[in-house]
Amino acid sequence: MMCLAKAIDYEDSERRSTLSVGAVILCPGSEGFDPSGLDVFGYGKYSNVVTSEEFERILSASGPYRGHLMRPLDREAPKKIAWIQCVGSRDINLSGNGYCSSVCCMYAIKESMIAKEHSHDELDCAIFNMDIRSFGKDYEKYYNRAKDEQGVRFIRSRIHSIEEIQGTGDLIIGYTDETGLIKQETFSMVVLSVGLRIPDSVANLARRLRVDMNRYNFAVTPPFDPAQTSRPGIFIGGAFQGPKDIPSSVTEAGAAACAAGTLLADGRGTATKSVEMPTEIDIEKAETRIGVFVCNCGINIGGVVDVPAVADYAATLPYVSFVDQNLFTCSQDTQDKIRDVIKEKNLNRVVVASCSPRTHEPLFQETLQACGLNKYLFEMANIRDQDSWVHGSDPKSATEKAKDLVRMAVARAGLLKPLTEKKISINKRALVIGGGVAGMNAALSLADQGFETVIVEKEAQLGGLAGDLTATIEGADIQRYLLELVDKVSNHAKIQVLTESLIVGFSGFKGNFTTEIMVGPGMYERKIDHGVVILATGANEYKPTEYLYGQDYRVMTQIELGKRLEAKGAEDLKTVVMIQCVGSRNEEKPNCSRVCCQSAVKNALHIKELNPDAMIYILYRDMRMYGLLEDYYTEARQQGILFSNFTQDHPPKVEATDEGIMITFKDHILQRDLIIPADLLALSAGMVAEDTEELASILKLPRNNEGYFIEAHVKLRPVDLANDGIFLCGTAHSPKLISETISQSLAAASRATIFLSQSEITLSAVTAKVDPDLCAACLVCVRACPYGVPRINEEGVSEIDEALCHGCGICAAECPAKAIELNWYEDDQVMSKVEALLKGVL
Amino acid sequence: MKTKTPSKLEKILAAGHLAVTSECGPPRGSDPKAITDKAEMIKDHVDAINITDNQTSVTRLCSLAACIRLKTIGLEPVLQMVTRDRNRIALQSDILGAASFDINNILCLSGDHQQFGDSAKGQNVFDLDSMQLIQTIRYMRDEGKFLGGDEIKRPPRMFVGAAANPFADPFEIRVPRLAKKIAAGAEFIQTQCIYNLDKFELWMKQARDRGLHEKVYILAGLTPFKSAGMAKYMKNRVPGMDVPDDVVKRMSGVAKEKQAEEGIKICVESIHRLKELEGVKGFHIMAIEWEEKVPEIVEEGGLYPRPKLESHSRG
Amino acid sequence: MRLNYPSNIRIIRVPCTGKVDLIHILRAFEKGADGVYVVGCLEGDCRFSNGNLRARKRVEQAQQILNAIGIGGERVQMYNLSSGEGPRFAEFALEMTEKIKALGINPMKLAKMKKVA
Amino acid sequence: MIVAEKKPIEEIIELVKDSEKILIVGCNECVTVCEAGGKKEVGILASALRMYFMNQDKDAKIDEVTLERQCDHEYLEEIRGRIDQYDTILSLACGVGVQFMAEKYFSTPVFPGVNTCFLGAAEERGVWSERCQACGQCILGITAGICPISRCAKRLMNGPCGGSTQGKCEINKELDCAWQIIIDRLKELGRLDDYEKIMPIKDWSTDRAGGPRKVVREDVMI
Repeated sequence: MMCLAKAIDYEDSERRSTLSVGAVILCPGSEGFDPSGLDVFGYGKYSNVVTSEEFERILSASGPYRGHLMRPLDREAPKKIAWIQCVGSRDINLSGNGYCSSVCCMYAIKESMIAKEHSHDELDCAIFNMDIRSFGKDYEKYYNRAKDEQGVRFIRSRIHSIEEIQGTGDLIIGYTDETGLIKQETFSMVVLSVGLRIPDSVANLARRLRVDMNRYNFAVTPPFDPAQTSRPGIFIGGAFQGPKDIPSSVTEAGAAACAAGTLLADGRGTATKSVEMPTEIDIEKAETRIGVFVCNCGINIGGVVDVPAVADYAATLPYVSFVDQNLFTCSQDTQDKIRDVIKEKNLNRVVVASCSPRTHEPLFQETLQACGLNKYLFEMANIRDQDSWVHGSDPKSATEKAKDLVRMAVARAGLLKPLTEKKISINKRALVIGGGVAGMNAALSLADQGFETVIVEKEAQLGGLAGDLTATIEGADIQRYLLELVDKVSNHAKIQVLTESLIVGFSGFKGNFTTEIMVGPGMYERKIDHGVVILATGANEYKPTEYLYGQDYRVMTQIELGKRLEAKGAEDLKTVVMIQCVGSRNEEKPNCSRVCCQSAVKNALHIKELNPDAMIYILYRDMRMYGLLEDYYTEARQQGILFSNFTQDHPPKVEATDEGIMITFKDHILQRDLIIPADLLALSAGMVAEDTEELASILKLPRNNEGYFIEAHVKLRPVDLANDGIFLCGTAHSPKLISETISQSLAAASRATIFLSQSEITLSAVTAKVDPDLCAACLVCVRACPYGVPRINEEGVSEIDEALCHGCGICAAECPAKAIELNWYEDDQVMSKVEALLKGVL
Repeated sequence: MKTKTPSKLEKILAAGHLAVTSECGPPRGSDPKAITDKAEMIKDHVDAINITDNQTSVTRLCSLAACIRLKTIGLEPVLQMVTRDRNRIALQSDILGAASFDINNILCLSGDHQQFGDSAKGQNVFDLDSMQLIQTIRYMRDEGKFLGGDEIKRPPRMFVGAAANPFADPFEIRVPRLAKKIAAGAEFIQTQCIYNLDKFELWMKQARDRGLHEKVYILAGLTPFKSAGMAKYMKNRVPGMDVPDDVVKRMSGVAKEKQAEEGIKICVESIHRLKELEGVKGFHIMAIEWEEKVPEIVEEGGLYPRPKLESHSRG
Repeated sequence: MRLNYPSNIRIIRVPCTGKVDLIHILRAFEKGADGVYVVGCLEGDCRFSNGNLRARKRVEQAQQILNAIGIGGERVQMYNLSSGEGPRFAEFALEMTEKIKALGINPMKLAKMKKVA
Repeated sequence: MIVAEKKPIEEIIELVKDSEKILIVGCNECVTVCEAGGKKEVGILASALRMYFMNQDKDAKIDEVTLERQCDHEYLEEIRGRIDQYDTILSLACGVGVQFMAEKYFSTPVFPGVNTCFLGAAEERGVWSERCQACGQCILGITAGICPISRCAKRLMNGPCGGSTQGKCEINKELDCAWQIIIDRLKELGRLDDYEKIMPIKDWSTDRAGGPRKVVREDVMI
């Protein structure tokens, strides 16, 4: 079939172009591991063994079975499904991929939950794993829900075979459990949780660009400059840097954009062309003249709906002065045509009967603006998604429905009024709350791009938690880095640092905030006007109450151990035991603290380096050495560091004696308790968010139960807050490593830059407005507004600030005096559609 | 002690005897026998008989008429009067009516809310409250005047009583409230049914600390349980009632047919304990629809025979 | 997602179901609609915090009034789904259509027909 | 504020079922604030009644208007010009507005669309409770700012009665005992001794007992 829109040039051929650019950002991504080559899993041999990517399609409403849960062999609904984790990950022998793919545990849990939801009968789901790595923000709660509420089974095991049962298509999984017993279980279907890998084409691209890669072909980046490749000017975002999930990819893409933006700051705005809009035509006194454009959308609409009949019908409707039909109304030549017609026929309202306003409204509105018509004098009738696509088998009804939809649209169009979008100027100063690694990096990125930045830090010095850290797991010196960073920040002409400062008041809206700050130690008050806020309030190491901490000098946290190794070395340490998940993953603090597994491995390797004879035990629940950290875990085992698993119900027991700290734990292979006398017990204490209760209430920002700020969208908007103009980074968002913190602060700065680089912003005109003559000052809107926007003003009537209004219309519907209308959805505009639809029925 | 009224009850109390009163609820009909029969059962064992005034807001034969009926057979009534149903005109008028039959005792109450009774949709009056009714009667008696200020020819000569509930909330104002009623003019007190003797003793102690027991005669209110069910009902459903768990347990602990007997036993034990309590000047035994048991309780309680006084004269 | 659903449904777009006024629902019946349903986000997942819960209450109020005046409260319903649930949208369309078919046309239309006849 | 509640639609239908030309009149004061009789409720009721009549196969003209207040002549005058077009007025104002309307338009039947409940406050949106009975002689100064007349079921001037249980009234476990609050507040103010002062017998002549009341302010009259 040929493309009816003629959007494809079938004669086109390869061409070479040369572009001159100041920076390159690499986001080539990864691909799913292909398990065909691994015999043990039976993929390709048994049709009921599928990859996780294929299973995702099976669950999809637009997938091969339209969202009905079936297995491929016989299209029967499965009763039992097994997921096999780490296929093509954490596996040096079969696939050679020593790294953890970071995302498979979560997607397997998600798939099992959705499968249960889609299944009509009881569905048994089992996830065969080595560790469950639910290390992201609030991920542990999701894992707990799957385990405790949905009954998903998690089996710690190693798989040695998958065999099909002849005739039934069921599959027998043979595995070794954590005690070393060989077991088997039968399932209707097996899903292979395949890992991520770098495609050969990407590796070749990187080689051509002379960007260094590690042995798995992931691009190499320095710990303190996570968006920077080995080649200056080339930056990186996403999984090419290492396996990662969506929020991390989005964040790092933001960091890359920020790094590139900093490099190119001088050129900002020099290559953009601004569109000149003609002055708006005053239509107040003009008679209503509506133009209707009916779209065929190729055959999408025209193949079902009798478009000429709809167009003829539209011509008979009141105030309609012009009707046309187009093959593709959204094409550029049609836009030109519409523009000409608007001028020629003096149209002052436009209706397009085509597809969804969600995708196409802005395009048509631009066309209106280009010939001086206010963009709100536009209405769409969706005769494709709501009509031709869903009533394809009944063209006659579809045509009648299209006529109705056009009649309704024309009725509303006739009542539309031009609306003025408020433009507000942007204060180009940024306020960064928190002067740790996150806050300083964000501030530096903004200042380097020319934006004045104020850092508010409550302590007397900059640095935050990083002041207590020694080195990264890669061996990079954190103190040196911090010193340089503080120096850069303190001496930057565009950065102002306020230490010992406390935020006491906050008002305004995106682009125009005012923050009141008490600046210590003199406690004088300052008011700072600024356009954006970056929240970087950070987190601290949990102070344990468990395992004799604070009672015995030989018990310390990992951060304290790091400092001790720096100061005293490890010569005196014969036996060291580490206990993981202290103050994490429990009833009180259900989340995983993400960084503690790597802290333990980092310190353990450091001890081994200082004293190769030291015996080190790490007692863990799941070793969460995600992504490329897995290599360090492998190395630790190779160096003889011993890892033993415990469950939440049976934590190790600890007793202080003169011979050492006696630690009792169960060895799963031996199936009995071991007692180890240790010279030192290191507790992998989790992270706790900085106390921001008061700050959150002043800024009116939501936090989760653990006190971390809640972003606008967990996956897609990880550094934005729901409130426009406020951004989030570092451990104020959730626990994370220093390199991850730096990435996120760059990302937050990048998002803030979008705001700050504009001289003004245009607000939507779809906001609520109060008729003061009708208002009874009853407070209903004040109480009903989800954002607390309406207030009773000095005149004693409600007032809604259009800069703050989100345009939901709740106040308009609730107002007992009918004094509030929502622009563009005024009551008579909404009701005109009902009336047009039902005209003459009664 | 000097008496102020011709009331027999006052005289007995003034003479230092432990007084015994009981009460009868008038019938929900006009048969006078219903009153006289009940009164006959107990007349030799009590000093005076309270006639309730549409108690729990259930409409009954009026208290005043029933008191007159008792008067006609030579008994000593205590007229109960609630402020719920009458305004100040009706209250004063009924007081005079009672006085005309030489009814010499009156107990002032506000009355249960009408929603508990058979006329939940009716209005209530509460022109005065119980405290103000006490003041009104004392004013009529002692000053010989109506509330409006006019003189009363032959003022009423009534011994004025009030109720006290040592168990209602808030406990901290129970004694101040007693003091307030005394200050308003109450001369005797009949208490709410006592089951929680410890709490009652505490209340009495606080009253004694303020010397209130010397300013008013306090009659301890007692109601025998007929059954464990009644004990539970009183505990859970009657506002302002304090029935301790161990009392309910004790009632429930005996066989059904023996429960009535146990209820009497508890009542008698209470009399013996409270007789010894300083400040208790008598007992008010409210055997609800169980008047026939009053003689037994009085006898077992060691309160029989009742003292005889020389025939009371009109002063 | 090109699923099929009955063609007797006309959608009126609002920014949030919280914008749907009780009067809007009643007017639709007054003008002769046989049924009205409001489709909002999943409960607890309203883009504007609680608009869909308010809409549900208004639908319930409309049901009460329609019952009282003899039009039938069943003719108005509230449904919730997330934006990715095309098939559920189609299911609701079918369910509502069947419900209304079982209830018959708006009784006011019958009254009018009688009058004309 | 005067708190009112919408009458059930069935009751309103019973009142106006024989009417043919109805004007529904809302009030933009108290009844709007308590969401019982503002412009929005007028619209809802009008639509419901139009449908009722249509369904009954009756032609009825039902119009809507909302006045700033129905307790002032000047506002009521605004509908004088059109009053003859209607055989029924349905007022969603409080009892005051309904009567004022009836007095003004003497020959047109006026029906109430709301039940006027009490003088009260909004505890939160959707919850109103009584605070005043307009007795004409305010005693709040001596009752710690809590009114026993409006808030005690027996309007006891010297409460609480024996039915007060755990701070709640004997008639309803949800209802606070006004006297408990008075005592709590006296305690808070360090004035618990005042409790033992006997409140004198109240002069009810300024209450409704004294007949329909009137406030005349010579100082503002000409």
